[in-house]
Amino acid sequence: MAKLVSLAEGVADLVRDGDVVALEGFTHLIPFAAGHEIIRQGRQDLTLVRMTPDVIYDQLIGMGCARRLVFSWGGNPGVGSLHRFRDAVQNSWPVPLELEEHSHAGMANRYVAGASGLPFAVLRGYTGTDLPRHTGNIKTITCPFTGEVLTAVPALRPDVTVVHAQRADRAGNVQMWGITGVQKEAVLAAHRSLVTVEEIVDELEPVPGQVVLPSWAVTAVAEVPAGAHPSYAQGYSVRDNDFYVRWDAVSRDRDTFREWMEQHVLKAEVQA
Amino acid sequence: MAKLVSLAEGVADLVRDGDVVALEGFTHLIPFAAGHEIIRQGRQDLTLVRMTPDVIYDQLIGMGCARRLVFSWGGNPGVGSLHRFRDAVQNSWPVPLELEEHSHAGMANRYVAGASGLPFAVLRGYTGTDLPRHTGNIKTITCPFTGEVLTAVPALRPDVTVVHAQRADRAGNVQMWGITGVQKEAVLAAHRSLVTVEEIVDELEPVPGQVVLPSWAVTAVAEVPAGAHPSYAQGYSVRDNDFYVRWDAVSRDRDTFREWMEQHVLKAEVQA
Amino acid sequence: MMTVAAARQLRDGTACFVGIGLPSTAANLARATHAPNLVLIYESGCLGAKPDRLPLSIGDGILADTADAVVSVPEVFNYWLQPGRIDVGFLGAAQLDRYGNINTTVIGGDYADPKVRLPGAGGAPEIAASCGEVVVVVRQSLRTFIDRVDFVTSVGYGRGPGDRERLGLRGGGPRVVITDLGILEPDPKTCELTLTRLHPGVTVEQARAATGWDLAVAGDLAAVDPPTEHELTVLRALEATKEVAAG
Amino acid sequence: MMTVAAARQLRDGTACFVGIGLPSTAANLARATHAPNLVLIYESGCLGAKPDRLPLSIGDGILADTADAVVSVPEVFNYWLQPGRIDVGFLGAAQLDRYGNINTTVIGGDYADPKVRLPGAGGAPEIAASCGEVVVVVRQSLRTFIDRVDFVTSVGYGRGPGDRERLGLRGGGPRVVITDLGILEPDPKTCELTLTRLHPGVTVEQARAATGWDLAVAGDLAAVDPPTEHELTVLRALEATKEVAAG
Repeated sequence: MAKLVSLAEGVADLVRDGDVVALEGFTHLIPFAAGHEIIRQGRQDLTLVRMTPDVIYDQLIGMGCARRLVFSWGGNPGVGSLHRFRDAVQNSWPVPLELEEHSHAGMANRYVAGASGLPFAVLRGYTGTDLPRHTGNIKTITCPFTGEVLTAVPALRPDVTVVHAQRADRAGNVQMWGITGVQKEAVLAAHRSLVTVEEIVDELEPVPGQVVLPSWAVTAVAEVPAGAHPSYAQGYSVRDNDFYVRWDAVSRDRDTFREWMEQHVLKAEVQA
Repeated sequence: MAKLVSLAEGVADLVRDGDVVALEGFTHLIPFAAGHEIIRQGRQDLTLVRMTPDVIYDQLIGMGCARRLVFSWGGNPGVGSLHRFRDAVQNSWPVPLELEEHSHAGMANRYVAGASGLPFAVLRGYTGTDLPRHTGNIKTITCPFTGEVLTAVPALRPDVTVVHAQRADRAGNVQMWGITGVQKEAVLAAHRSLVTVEEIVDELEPVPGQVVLPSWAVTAVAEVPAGAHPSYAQGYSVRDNDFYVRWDAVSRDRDTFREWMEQHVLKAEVQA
Repeated sequence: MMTVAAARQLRDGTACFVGIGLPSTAANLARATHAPNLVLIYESGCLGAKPDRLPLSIGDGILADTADAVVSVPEVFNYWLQPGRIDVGFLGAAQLDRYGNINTTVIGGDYADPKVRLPGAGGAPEIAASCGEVVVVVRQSLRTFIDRVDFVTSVGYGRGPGDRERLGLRGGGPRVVITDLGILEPDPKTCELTLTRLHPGVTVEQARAATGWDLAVAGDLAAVDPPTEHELTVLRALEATKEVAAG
Repeated sequence: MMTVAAARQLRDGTACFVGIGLPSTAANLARATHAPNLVLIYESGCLGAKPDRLPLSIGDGILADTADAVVSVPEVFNYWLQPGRIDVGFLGAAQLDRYGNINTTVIGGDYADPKVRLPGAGGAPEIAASCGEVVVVVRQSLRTFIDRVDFVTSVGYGRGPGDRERLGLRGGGPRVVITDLGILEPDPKTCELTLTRLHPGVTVEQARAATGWDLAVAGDLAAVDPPTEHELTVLRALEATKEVAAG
């Protein structure tokens, strides 16, 4: 059964230096507050996993939390490049960043294999691209029935997955809806999981399109209202598109970035 | 885009002698009316595919429609054996019935592979059982990353899948909810599909737990109220448990069975 | 008695993969008595079902209505059973051997031309492979307790110690077999099913007479506690809901 | 002009895999003009989205709210894209070669130490592999239209005829490349991108000057019809909704 914790407790208990950490949320429900708490607690040497590393990973990378990034698309969606990500790759600032690069289909299937207790997943993917040349763990596999050659990718098993959801009940059952991306798979693939939620309620009223993670499949739940800002939580908030545009200027320069993080993240009141 | 048709038209157009036909519905939403129409139209030589062949397949088999059965559990759920199925296997009556036998996990994954456009699926299954000795298409496959040996089963690609759902709209979008089993996978795995629905409505009001099949992924939709009886359609009907119990006596004897089918299926008013 | 004994095997807070019939009754009895937080998982895709009456099939609407989540059948097998998330699996058997291997496929003759064609595997092979442990519930007789099953539908301990590991089966296998005569448990060394408890009024001789192999008997053979008044009352109330629902 | 030309490529009733930015605008323009039954599929899992304003990201709430179905990201790739259910995929490019191979990964240097690190693959490799056909939308310049891309992120026609078949790619590949200068289509024999149309006011020389290889020009080179009044009105109205939504 999931424990109800504060965000600070949850991150302190579940996210450790050197861990393989996945923060998922496909544009919607991105666990920004949890990412900020990881930064505040000074985690280092992380292998960050995420299909679409965007602003939250730009912040984690720029603050030197990550040693390695496993991903399939690293940009500021609708705006352009991630400057801290680029600076880390191109100039090793503030620390070098190793890349392990996949396609979306490959990453999604790697989580599916992890959630399914299988060591690998099979897909039609990557064929003819230069990705297998640079990413070691993309292999071929032959169908034992047809002889057809397909692609295999290994399961992802993060040490800890962090996601944001709309609601949980007091027993720790988690409910999310709208675009739910790869969150269920990412949680089930992980050894431990932390879910931040907009609110904890007495009863989870069923909602069309909902994904429910039963309490016994989640490690800890923390109530963090607006924990997805500047991303959004359908039914609770809208996307702060201006923020994403402003981030471009903030993140372009190392000093401006550090200053912004200092003011808006490091000094921020820690959420209960 | 799915065509709106009558049940008789749908079966006439889409289900052909010699076809591989899957009627799915896991206890809930079993397409009984469509099965009866297949019997009325005298289809023969079918390869019937279904995870849980129950009363509807007992009827199809007893009426001599099937040459082959691909399945994982053949019984009258909550009651006992299927007498027509047993008579066909044990005594080849009315015609011999070949079996291809799997486990639920194997069948479910075979549909998933079919829906995914893959030639096979990988699972932890069958190991140590006598099933691979008698079912040709269960093989082993080695993980290219860990060397672990797992099980592979080939994709299921029925010529036609038939399912029952609660509702469709006039554009042919299909909506079902409650226990939705393997229906989405079975429809997407098939070359053609026929969906019978309790009712056709102007607008599909979203429902918690719904599965929606977009019109463009379905071949034809037929309005058949109570088309799942004696199974049920959540929100429309309850399971006719008495029927399942009575079926045991009806189906035990060949003549009683024939007579019952004559009266209740062959002579039945064909639904518009 | 089998139902009560089976219910007692279920610890509170665990997740239990439930088939219809006795397993479902036992699991709901456990939930109504000592294990209110038992998580019931039905292969129809209902996770955490909390029926207030006995379901009539694994696809009964009451299961979907009361579940924490209803998922697809592929998902219940791939995301929930296969990775070993489910603590206890309940299985029945038409035949059972001394190593807890189970047959629910064919009896007599050969596979292509059997004497009796049974329903087949269903979810059982993977439940037997992947659940943390398995509870088998079966009536004990010379017909069911036989030296070698005609068909291995679901693996217990194979041909003995080490076989599960060799096969790569990650669940623990049968922890207990509950019959109408008593309770059998695998010997920790030999994996052979050993009579460890008898139901009230049953003798070792009766158990031996209903077993098709030389039945091992535990040195500390004990009696199963008779059903308590509370267990019987709750069980009768549950059974009554079934009559009403079947109406 | 690029948006209008791209919109015109979309036939009514087809299913179209849409990324954010120009593809999304073009697809919504098509839906608002000649293709009301165009099915828009976003990789965030929204099938059949019918936004009444331009979405601001592929995960914009308006897409989920108006979709026929919202599915998981693994499902959109495995059940919908991979089996070839999607007719048209829209792709952009940082670099493009004469065979329509696309780079969105790194430019210059080598992979480990690139001059410019781009966002990477996202859904593109499998969109390029599996959609019935691909429409590429890209500004034409010597920087983007180069003889050999620095990194093949998504395969067009490989090194020429027969390569897609050899690789086992089941979709048709790039059917058309729309630029700010005109339209290129693969030669049916050589698979080489050939200039087939120019936007109003653009010359062949301009197109050649913006291409890093010896650009083939179709014998029947024609001009693209200028945007109609209706197309422009609808496009402006769509763009306006974006301003409003962005606040």
